[in-house]
Amino acid sequence: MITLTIVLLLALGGLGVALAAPLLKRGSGVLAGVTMAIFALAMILAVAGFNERALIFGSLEASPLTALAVLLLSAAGFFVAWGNLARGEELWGGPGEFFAFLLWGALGGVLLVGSTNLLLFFLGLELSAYATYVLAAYDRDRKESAEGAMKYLVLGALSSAILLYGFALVYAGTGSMEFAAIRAAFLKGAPALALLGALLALVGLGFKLALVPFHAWVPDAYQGARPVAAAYLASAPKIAVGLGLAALFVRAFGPPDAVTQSLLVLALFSFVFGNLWALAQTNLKRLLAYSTIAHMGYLALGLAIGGTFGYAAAGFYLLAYLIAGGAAFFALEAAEAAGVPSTIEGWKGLFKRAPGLSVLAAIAFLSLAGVPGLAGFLAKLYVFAASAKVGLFAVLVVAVLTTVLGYYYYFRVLQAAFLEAPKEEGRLSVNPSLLALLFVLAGLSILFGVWPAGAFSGLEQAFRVLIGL
Amino acid sequence: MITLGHFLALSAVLFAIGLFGVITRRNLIAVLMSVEILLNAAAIAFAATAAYKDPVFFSGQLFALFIMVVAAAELSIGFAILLNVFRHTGSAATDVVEEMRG
Amino acid sequence: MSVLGFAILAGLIIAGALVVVLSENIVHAAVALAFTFFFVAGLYVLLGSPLLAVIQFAVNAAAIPILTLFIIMTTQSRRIRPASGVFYLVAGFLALVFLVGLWGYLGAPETAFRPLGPEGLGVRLLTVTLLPFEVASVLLLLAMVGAVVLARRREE
Amino acid sequence: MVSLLIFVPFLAALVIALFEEEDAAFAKRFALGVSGVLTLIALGLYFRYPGEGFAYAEKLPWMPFLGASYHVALDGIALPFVVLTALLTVVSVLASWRKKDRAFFALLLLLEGALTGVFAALDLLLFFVFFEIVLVPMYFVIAVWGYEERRYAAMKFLLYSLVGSVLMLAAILGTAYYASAELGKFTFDYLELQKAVPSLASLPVAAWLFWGFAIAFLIKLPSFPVHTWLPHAHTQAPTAGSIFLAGVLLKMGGYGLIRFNLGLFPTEMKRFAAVLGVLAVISIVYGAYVTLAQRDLKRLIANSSVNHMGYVLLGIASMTAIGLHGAVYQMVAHGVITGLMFLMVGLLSERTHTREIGAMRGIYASMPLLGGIFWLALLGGLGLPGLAGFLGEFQSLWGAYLAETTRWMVWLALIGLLTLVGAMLWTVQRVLLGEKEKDYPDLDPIELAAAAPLVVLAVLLGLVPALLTPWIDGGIQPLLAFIRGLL
Repeated sequence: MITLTIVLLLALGGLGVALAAPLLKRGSGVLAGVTMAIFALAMILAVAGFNERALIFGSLEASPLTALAVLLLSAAGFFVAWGNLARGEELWGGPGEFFAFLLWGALGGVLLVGSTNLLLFFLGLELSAYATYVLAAYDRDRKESAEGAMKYLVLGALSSAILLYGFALVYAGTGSMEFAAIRAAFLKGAPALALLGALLALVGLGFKLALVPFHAWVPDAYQGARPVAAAYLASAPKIAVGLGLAALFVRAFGPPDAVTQSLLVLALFSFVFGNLWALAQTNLKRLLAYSTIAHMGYLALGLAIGGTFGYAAAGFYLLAYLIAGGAAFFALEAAEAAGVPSTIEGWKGLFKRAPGLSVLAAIAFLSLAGVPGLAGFLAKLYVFAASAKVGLFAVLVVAVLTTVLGYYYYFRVLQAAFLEAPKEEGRLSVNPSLLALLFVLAGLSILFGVWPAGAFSGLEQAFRVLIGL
Repeated sequence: MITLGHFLALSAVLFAIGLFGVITRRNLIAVLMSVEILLNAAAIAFAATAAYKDPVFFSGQLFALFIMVVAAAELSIGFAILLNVFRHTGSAATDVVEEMRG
Repeated sequence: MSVLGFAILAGLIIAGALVVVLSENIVHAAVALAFTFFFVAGLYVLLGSPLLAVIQFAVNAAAIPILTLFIIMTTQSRRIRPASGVFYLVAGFLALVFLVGLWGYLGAPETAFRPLGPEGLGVRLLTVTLLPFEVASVLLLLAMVGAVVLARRREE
Repeated sequence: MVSLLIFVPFLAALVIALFEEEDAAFAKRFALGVSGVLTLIALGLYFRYPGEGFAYAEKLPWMPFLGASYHVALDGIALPFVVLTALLTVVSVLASWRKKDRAFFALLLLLEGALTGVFAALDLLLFFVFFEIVLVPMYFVIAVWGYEERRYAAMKFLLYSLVGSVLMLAAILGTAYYASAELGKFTFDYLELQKAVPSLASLPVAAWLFWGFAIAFLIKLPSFPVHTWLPHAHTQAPTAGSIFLAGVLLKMGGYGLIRFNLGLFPTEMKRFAAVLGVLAVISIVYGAYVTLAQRDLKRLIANSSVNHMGYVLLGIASMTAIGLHGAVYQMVAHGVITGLMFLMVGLLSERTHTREIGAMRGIYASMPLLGGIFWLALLGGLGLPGLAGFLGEFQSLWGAYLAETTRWMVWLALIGLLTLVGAMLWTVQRVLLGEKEKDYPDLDPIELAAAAPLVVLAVLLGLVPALLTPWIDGGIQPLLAFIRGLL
């Protein structure tokens, strides 16, 4: 029943925050604290009930995988709420409501991962997607925010529709909405209609994961949103969809090779082109956006390989990306709050003006690049090891070579921040709560980079249970 | 005799039309209308399958109901964002969204 | 079930949808959308599901087009400049590929048609899909709060 | 004890980084103290080495789900490099005594820890981790404290090394995959993988795996045609960076070739020995000719490194006991002598504010101490008998002569050898000899202290090879015995 408690906690927490927000006009700090407490409580409950097994209302499964989704999504929400403590009641449309969307978005992700039928999967996906649409548009006073959010919404709605149509075909092909029955039908030899449906569902999820060629919305949405909101866009939906994809493939689609091979192709495109496009970027948000596409490619590689190790590798990738990618966006937020624009040009000489922020940002970028000792390195290593374990060496060689490109563009940012001379003099005053958040995230990057065994065994446990259904 | 295949074919045609609309329309409102067509195409497929292949649970028609809920929610958020775009640019043409670059 | 009824409805639906995606006058498109969805409601009647038809009529054929028209008025959009021919070619090609690909798969095994009355659907709605039902309420709430937050005027 | 050598520098770097102090007085003293103690520990390990095989092993679980463990140990091949790493850290800290930034010293310590890890790791993944970590501090040392084109040089260094190391990662994973069929488990342990060498040798992909490793190491070594990063990196790096680059970073290549290419793919090594030998000879001859043409002193020494490392590759390609022995000896000697050369050039250019050979004359007359040590280093660099450089080159060539495949190459290599002798002597004549033009202050005590251990070693390793030979034999002989059983 712990899982049900968590679901209720997130839903009612969101409701409470949404109701309290108009009353507390100036008190978004209080709501941020409450939200962080709710997320922390959800994480504690998820750890306590990690091994719980139950079927709630016939459509939500309590399993280690669901608990894992709660943990990762709550962590993402927790960090974003923390990051939003920093500044800007004056900048936000509804300063307090922001947090309700974090809670509901996390709820949607949990439902998506834990669902046992197409309907709840779809609703969970929509819930988490709508929360991100609103968050992308949240910075109402900036033109880019509205435009990026609009593009995000249109392509998100299109992808949802494609996914939905895929589900309709799966339903038409198998005559059931329940994953177990669909799986049974797929194991007997997938009906052609259902297989086509599965492929369309993959296209829809590919949109949500920002895999090439379904990535067009990413750079604009990230560029438009406030970095704090972008940190959420870059982490929570990816966690939900990444884990949900694994759950959907294992629980419903069984082993249809055509679908996993298509995912492999998407993965290959993503890390090749994402990295190549990122090379040309000078706006840091766009750079991070394109590099996200590349990261999602590596993630999808782990998902396409599958098996306990492949999925656990993908899970670890999500964890590492959540920490480092989030930290990178928070660093941008801290710099923007101090008046530094998010461009390579603007970051020149940042080290001289804000050494602490620069070093913490550097740890995030190094982790994203994949430098040993940080979580991002092990994440890539596990995905590569997963592909080696199934003998996919051609893909492996391409994948490792593309990481070199990643080093190039991340180091270009570091070069600007550490080696160039600043344009303006004077120390910047960096928001202390953001700095503390960055410090925690850097610590987590190092912790998981040095001692991954604990986290990884939890991930393996979650996916072992999933696969052993 | 009308079969499930007829309904699915109709739904496929409708989906193709909607897809065509999403790609070619150059007004955000029109794009969102095309998305509505896509959702309705899926709903038809669900509802028809329920009547033909899922006599016990009938979950497809339930799904069709939920699709309507989703469509309404999507539109309300979409139009709210659209109003913001309009406030900033004075237009609802897709071009205003296209021109973003870093 | 009458073949003729289905054929007429299908024809009207397709025609309406074509007007929605081709018309250069956006008001015409919105009105066509209402008609299209109205005919889809007819389709649901054919499928023996009056409940679905009623809701389709109320939400999709009435509420949504009215909301759309309202937004059209607010943003003063009238005409849609036609997209370049290349777009039409690409989109048409994609739609065609999609259709042809699907047509090949439409050999779904034939099964008997068995409709279900409104009570049956209502009972299932609150048993089989109780959790999704609740989730849908959260979804609507989120959309409502979201729309309010994004669209309300700045308070000074 | 080995872990101490790896992790104490990391901790010390952290301490320096956290120490809030604007000037580096504390940092440099602290770094000197730590590296001094570690050098003593390393020397202790060196002289207590039991004489053969791996010693001082430590093994802890690290990533059991992947079959990777924290497994470190030292043998006679690795030990000299560990000592050299520790010693060169001391030298580098002393050589950078005027530096004002504490971050610089923290990075030097990071380098020391990572390099020790490279030589000590017996788990392939662990090796790769350290191999990669080395890049980051080195990148910053070059990019922040280097000369005019430091950013370009640092990026070039980083990207060249990365391309090699990611290919090596693919090869490591491939090796583990193909060995898992024989071993029944997925493991990265070197000693475990060696059990699978016969079955690896029979695989058609063995050549791919071999080259995956080899390319990484050839880039590091560096060998023609992937040597082009070296002149840039060397020329632009600060003195301490050049000392580390020449002294230890290049050795990772030679060490890796012996440990992994020879140790895991001996049959492929035999198959491609001629290719490696040809690359070696080209490096020797080409390196020497390019050296002859240099006008920049640092560039000159950098290119002479390409020549010197050619002997290492040639010795390894011969696959004979004497050749391998010579290769290791040459690497150690090159670390000492080239380190000394870079130190002297660094100190010289600090005084003259130029590295142009044409702009310097009569250095010996104006600075007898600096000039004398530089003279010694240049003579060592040309392989003068009685100095450290001679024995390694001689043995490498001798070993190459003994092996059928590489015999004819020795004659060509001799051309390179003579060219380099000419280049070095000509440098002596142009830079050191002649009338003094201007007075410069000679070495101060700190600088002398930096140079002293290297001077002593340069002479000692030339006169008393017994200080090194038994250790190298203790590492080489078991390896060769293992290989002979397979060929």
